[in-house]
Amino acid sequence: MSAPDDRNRAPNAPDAQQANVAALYQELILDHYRRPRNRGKLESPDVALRKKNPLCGDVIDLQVQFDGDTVRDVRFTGEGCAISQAAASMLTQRLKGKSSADAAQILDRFTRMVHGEEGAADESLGDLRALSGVSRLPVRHPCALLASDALAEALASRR
Amino acid sequence: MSAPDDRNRAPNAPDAQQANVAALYQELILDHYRRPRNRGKLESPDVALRKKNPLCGDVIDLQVQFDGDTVRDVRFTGEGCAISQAAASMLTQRLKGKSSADAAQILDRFTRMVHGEEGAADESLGDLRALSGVSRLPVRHPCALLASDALAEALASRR
Amino acid sequence: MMSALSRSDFPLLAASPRLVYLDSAATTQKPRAVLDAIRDFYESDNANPHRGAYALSVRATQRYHDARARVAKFLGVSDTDCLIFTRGTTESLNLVAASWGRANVRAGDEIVVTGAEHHANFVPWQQLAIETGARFRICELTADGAIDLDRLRAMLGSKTKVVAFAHVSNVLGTIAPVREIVELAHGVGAIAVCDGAQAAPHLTVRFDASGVDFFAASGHKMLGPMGIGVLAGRRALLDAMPPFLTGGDMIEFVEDEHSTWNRLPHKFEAGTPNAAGAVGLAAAVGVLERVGMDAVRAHELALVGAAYRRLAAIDGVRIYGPGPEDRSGVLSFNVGDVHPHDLATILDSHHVCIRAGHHCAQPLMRRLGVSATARASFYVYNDDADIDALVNGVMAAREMFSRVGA
Amino acid sequence: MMSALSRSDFPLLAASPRLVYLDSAATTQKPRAVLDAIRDFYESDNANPHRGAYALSVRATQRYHDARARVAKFLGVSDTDCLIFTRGTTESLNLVAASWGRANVRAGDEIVVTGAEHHANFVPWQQLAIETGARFRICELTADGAIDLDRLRAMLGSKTKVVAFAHVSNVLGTIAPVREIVELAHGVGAIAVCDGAQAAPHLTVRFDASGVDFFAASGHKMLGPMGIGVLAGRRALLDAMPPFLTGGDMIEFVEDEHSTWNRLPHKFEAGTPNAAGAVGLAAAVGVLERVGMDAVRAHELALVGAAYRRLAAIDGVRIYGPGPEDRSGVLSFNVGDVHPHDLATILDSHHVCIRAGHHCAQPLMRRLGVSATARASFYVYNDDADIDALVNGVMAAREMFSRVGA
Ligand SMILES: Cc1ncc(COP(=O)(O)O)c(C=O)c1O
Ligand SMILES: Cc1ncc(COP(=O)(O)O)c(C=O)c1O
Repeated sequence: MSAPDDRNRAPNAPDAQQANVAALYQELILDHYRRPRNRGKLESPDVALRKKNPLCGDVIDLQVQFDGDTVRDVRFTGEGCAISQAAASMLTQRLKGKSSADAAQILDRFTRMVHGEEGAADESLGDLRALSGVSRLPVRHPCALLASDALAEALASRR
Repeated sequence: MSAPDDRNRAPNAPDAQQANVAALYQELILDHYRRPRNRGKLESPDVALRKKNPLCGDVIDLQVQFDGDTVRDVRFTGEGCAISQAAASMLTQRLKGKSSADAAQILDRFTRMVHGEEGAADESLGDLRALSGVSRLPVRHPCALLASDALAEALASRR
Repeated sequence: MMSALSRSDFPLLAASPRLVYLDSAATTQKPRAVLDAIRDFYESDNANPHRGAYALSVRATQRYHDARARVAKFLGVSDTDCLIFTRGTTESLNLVAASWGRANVRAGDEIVVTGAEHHANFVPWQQLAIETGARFRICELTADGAIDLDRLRAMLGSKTKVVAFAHVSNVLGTIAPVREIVELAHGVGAIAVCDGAQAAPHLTVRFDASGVDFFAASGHKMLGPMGIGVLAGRRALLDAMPPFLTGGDMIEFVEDEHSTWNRLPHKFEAGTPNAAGAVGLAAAVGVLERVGMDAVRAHELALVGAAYRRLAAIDGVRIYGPGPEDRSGVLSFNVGDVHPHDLATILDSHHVCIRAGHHCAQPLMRRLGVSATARASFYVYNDDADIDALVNGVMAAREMFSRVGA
Repeated sequence: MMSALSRSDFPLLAASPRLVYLDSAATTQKPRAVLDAIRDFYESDNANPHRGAYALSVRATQRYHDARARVAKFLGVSDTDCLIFTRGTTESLNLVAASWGRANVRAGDEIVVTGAEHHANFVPWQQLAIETGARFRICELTADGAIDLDRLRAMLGSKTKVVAFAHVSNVLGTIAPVREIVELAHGVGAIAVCDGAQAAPHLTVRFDASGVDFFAASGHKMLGPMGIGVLAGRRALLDAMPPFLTGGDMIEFVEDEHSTWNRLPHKFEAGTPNAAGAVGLAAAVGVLERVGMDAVRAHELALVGAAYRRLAAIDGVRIYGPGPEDRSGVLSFNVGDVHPHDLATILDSHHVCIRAGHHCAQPLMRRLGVSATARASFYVYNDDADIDALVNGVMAAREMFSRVGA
């Protein structure tokens, strides 16, 4: 089919946003989307909560078990896009075994990274840095932050 | 006081609309406004009705007495602007003693004159032609037509 | 397939030649003629209509009045007073549910909607049922998402007071058999309420002939400005209904203890009207009339047909709803396990604007068994190049996601 | 007294140098900056806010959001989510009467309004009272048309649920003692509802500090476009209220049998928002901020003072309401037995636009003992030359009518 009007079509070379998006949907993130870690339910969680994003219909059911002040185990179920699922998978992985304080700090850094704050993404975030490209996609921030907000709420409810 | 900006103010010579309005508010009409004819109530009317113009709050209470097919007497009360009052006064005057058919024809001619129809204003309208300038003031048509509509309704109710 | 109207008539599209706008079911781009009409109203005739005693206000009133006449004619409404200006479809349908509904629906009555309704034609009826104690019934769809007339016939009875349905589904593009639905509704003494938000922009609408009792549409989905829409209704119903909003312009007399109402259409237009919006909508109608609604429809059919065939040919693509011959210019689909939000993000990076989500139709999503779909919708300014870009973007997304096996 | 803003900033006024526009209380003329902002939205960022998954829609959402923040700041609303966009004052007040009212007012309760209210702040409460069986009470005014605080205090009691009043009267220009009324209302546990249609354009409004529970205003009366307005409310009240209109955007989840609602402000903004209107209103607010509301007020005080003195000096002129120091830029008056409609027609032929009639305040007209008044209202673009023209026109009308003795 032809483009019969005078439109100056996109050249084949990807522009900056296209490159950013391609970098975001990298193998690591798609792997977490396809094979989410910590998916499921705990037998006897200390905290269980549900968080929703009405805008896109995403839902996360989160369960956390503590060992004193330490996050012993954490599981999630729910449905959503690659970004929200990968974030949930990677975050739960990262937080297991951490003290509440350390976990809260990681969540805070992650949130700031998603919001595009310069220098927020340090080593403590580990693989989660793969999600830094989301910062340039404001409409996807809620996807990236759904699990993180739920985890922060779970931690806060223990204090 | 001064006009300190660059506005090109109206010259003192009146323009067409100003002349039209001045011609409308002539002595004949003001006289009917100040000394309305047929103002009041009839003892035993054949038809009595109220008509309102919600836009400006004008109200007319109209009473008609017939003698066979002839409009024997007609009275009105109500409040309104010079145009509506003068129209009521002049119309009631004009219709008294006319047959229903002749009266209806006068009302029809009057309505068409108000709506600006070329040639509608013939001799049968008599003094009512003083109101022809209203045609160029669309917002005042309802004022001019309030009494006329009420009279037409009264005539129709007899048929 | 060239565009029915040149992109150069649409300042936003002209300024962004690479932009592929495929979200017209959400809102359309605006032709220059509409923007000029709005501006011209404010620059030449701006005053509060109905209220003034001066020439400027008379002009404003006249333009508002002319806009009503023009839109009424476009929608096949011969009794112009029965064309009420609202903010949009949502307000129009709420008006009917609140004013007609509260006055006519009682406990034990039944309200019927379809499983494909937009929230705007679902939630007001659901809430009316909760409020009145009426039964809220949902007519399930056929396998390909059409209104199931047999099922509908079986559901209707003497308790049915309302049948509310979308003329065109904003998700599936399905076109409802309006006459048949109206006949069924009227056959049991119910009114038929038609959500025309996706019909007025895309099909020839003849309100009088259709027999529907109420018809709602939004200006912003038919080349017009935001903040203006219409409700057409039958005079006998509108006359008998209590007002919806009260205040200035809609009253006749306000006594201390009670009030009386102005005649139609004013009874349902409380407060200062959006005259500039109405003038803008009338200009939009003028643009559509110049193209001709038959040409608009033919153009969309060609586009949706081509897009359907090319997308359906891609491995893993699932398209929801009827075949391309029977639908309006809307395509909802999914691509393998690529989530619609991810798909939209990837397409956006290719300058292709589609919508992803539940499309304000969560009940329909449940019935389709998905939480979301991707949706591309076409209009007068789209052409084959837009379909090329859509297809290329979908292929790119598929490829991106296929790097990791499921 | 030069105009506070040059007529050249207003395309309609610039195009008609002879036009004397004195009907700003009905609707204001629009500065170029506002028309440009609306056009710019449609030409650069037009999409359906909240719904898109692409950059264009993100920009539309951002502009709508920024407009809300800007208007909230202008009105002294620190909790931006509590600033709801509506079509205008009439819809805002109907929203409160319907949503808060139906949920909180019961038979035997009392609703108090003043004798000076616009129909938009009178009829919705009157109808709510009729619907619920509450008692509708009208607080009579002082001799010069002000709110009578003593009488109000005496009327209020434990049954009072609402005190609704205009911050500024659209007929008399009277400025209400907001703090005192709020204290009296809160003192008996009632809410205070403020009709700010004539306040927001002319005075500095600080919603948070004022203590009022709800505040309503219209964009078109404050240099903004038609079809957009605001309702500011207290979060605790808004959170507890049921929605007003239902449909898209305002829901959280729509199940078959029931629904849950989105958070503020979305809960009260069903359907596609008038984003372009909001952007236009934000631009209007920007213009007013650049002039400064203190300067706007000072300018109007000077104009209304001069007009008052010069009209009062004409034999047979009667001005209604308070003295010129205590009023906003509105003057209602009558000239001997010249009917206001005739006066307006004669002034119009002198290119002077005033309003004549009941000004959507029939209850007040009854209390003034007239069926109609003439009303001149001033704004930022008016100057002394406008007052000259008004005074000359009034003299001409008086002369015309004096040719025939009463
Ligand atoms: C005091 C007052 N309240 C309410 C309104 C109604 O405003 P709108 O017509 O913009 O809804 C007006 C203006 O007409 C007014 O002056
Ligand atoms: C079928 C349908 N009905 C109703 C609506 C609501 O229209 P609006 O948001 O303009 O009120 C829409 C669009 O969002 C729609 O597509």
